Amino acid sequence: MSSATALCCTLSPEEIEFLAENMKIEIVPLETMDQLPLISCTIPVMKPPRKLKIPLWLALKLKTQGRARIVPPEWLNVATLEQLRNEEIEQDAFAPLPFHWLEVAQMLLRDCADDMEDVEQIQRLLLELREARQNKARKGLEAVNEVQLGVDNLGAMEINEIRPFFTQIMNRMQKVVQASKEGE
Amino acid sequence: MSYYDIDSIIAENQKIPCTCLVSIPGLGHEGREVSQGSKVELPFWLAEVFAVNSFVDIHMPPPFSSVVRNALKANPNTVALRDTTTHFYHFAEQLLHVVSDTSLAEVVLDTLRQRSMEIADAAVNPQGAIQQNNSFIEGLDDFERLLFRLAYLSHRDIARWQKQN
Amino acid sequence: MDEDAIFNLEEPDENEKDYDELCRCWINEKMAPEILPFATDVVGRVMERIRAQLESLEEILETENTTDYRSVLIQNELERVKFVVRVYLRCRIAKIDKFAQYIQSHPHVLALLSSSERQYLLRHQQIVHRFYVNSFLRDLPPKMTKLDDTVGNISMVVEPDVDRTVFCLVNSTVEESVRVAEDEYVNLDKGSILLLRYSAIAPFVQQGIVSLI
Amino acid sequence: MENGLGNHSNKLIHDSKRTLYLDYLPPYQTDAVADVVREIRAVDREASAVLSHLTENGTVTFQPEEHPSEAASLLMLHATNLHNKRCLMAYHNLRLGRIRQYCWDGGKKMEASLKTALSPTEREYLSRYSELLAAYKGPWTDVDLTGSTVPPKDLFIDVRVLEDVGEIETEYGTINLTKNSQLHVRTTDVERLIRQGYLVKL
Repeated sequence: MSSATALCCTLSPEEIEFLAENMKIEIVPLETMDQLPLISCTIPVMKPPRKLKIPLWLALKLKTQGRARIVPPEWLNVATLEQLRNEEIEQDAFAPLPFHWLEVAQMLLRDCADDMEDVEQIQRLLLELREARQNKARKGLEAVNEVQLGVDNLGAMEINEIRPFFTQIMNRMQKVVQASKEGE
Repeated sequence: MSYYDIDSIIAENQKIPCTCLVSIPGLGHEGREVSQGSKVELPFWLAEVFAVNSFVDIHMPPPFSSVVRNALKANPNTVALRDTTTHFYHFAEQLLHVVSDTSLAEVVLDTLRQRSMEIADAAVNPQGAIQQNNSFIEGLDDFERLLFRLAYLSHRDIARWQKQN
Repeated sequence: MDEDAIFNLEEPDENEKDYDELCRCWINEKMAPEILPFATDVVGRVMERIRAQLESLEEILETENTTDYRSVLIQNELERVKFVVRVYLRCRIAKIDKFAQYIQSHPHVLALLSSSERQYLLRHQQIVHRFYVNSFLRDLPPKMTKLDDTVGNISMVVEPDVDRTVFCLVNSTVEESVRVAEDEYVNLDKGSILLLRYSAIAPFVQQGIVSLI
Repeated sequence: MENGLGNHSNKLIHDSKRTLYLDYLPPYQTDAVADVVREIRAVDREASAVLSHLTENGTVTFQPEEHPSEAASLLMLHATNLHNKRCLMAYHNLRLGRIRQYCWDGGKKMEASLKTALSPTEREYLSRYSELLAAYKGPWTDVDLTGSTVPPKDLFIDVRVLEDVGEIETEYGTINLTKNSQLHVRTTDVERLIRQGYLVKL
């Protein structure tokens, strides 16, 4: 068996990325384009330099074709990430990053680094955030029980990363507790 | 516990030491009778129905003996669980359905909680873990092996996704 | 350019809502242990639009090349939408196979299936039954040939484990706290993410108050 | 067990445990299945014999409390057969799941193993299930239910043909896939062939 999805009820990173690509993002078109009627939405007439919000997958396609510039989301800059990073280190709770932060950041850094400033610093901060949060998630194992665990602000990819492990453990604990109650 | 689940069936095949409360024809070697008061080892699926009908008394099987429990309480990560049974958690769960033993449930839950952290760490770097801490990895029971595999695969899947981007 | 000129799709239109809903249905279905009601209306509307889009694509391709960028965008989106419909339906078939007997013997669950899913289930059960009979059941003593008896406390009819642990996101706050264990309650506040047993929040999933993630 | 009961079914379960982690199907255990069936019948006959002795051929009612040893024996035989049946069911059920998975997703290794691995009844199941799947897929041609379950990424890709495939029908005409040729094609038209190892993505 080649992946976790085959062994357990979970999603693949590619599926999570797909969901993240549905998110809306702001672009500045560089070319004029007629209205584009799609199944999930209708893209209005594009007229540079009027900004508009479109699904991320479409924005990335237009960007790689040189037909648009992507406006990075308001949290993807050095000042905000630094603040979030500090919060992440100082507090027990997960810092409030958007649900698809990891996927969106990765795709934007891949395809439109030229639309962003301080790319290297951003990458470093993202890495620090990722590591701090991974450690916190691992710490969560100490608190794991058969009933419930709150993980507010954990992102989609991060959830997927710990899902098979945490759910299997909690399921098993639950069954042991249940059996023990029945045996009494 | 599903009727079709292979691991549940294997767990139900685990042996339980029993004392016969009546003589039982056909239970012994080559179908001989086993006399009242004899000790026999029976697979769980039979021991369970026998016990419910008071044909046997069941005793705590070796994986859950006080020796193993004490070792687990002292330091769960040093116990080679697999040497006691390949299905420690499944077996414990099934046993707990028929015997009342809250301390067993506690030991099992604590063991899982503590060993899972070690498993999670090892899965992030399986090569290193196998070199440094091979006896722990070798000593995992089947459920822990699944956990190890799951943690390793989800870690690897994400790493691959990050790389290809 | 002033700020007001930013063209924003503030209000999602019906098509967008349908697509989002379809994605939510897929993930809910994927994560929920039990089979959920078939999203008849949403799937119907999306399929209608797929057909229409395929037709207009054909028209476009009469005058343009397949690799023309506008038609490529249209084709890309078509593949995305088709993918979601496909994995949604397949995820349901996997569950229907797994819990076939349980679904078949519970009319209120059978009613959650689409008519073609029901047809699939019933015909498949005939094939499976025939398979077991021909493989070995016909050689067993007659009293042992049933496919729905109970051994000890384990039934041959596999039921969904509704207590399975799931991750969920709360879309809108629930006023009363929810019982998650004998004497343990949790609050479902908007935006919270929780790991708990599915049965504790199952009704909220169907109402859209909670999403599985 | 000491009396040997259940040993044959254990063999099936161990084969099943192995199958769980393989991406192909091992050969059907014809002999082991026959052994389990034989044991079930023998155990059943024995139980009938014990019972008919105890009831004097059905003329008196069997009182388990008066004959605890015989009651235990009967319970053992009964439990053995339920266990044996469960093993048979689990073994066959697991294999059916694998056959269905093949019908949906294909797989070259799986396909190769099927030629020799299936029992005659499994072969019949495979062909009936394929028909059923085709019937279910019918109304959904627009979304191609056996298409890729990997999220679409690049709609058009470059591929190289590793083994002759010949002409294939696509949504927008036919393409010819001859060994060693390189083509720019729609991903969806060839992904099944890539999975099966006929083509490789460049």
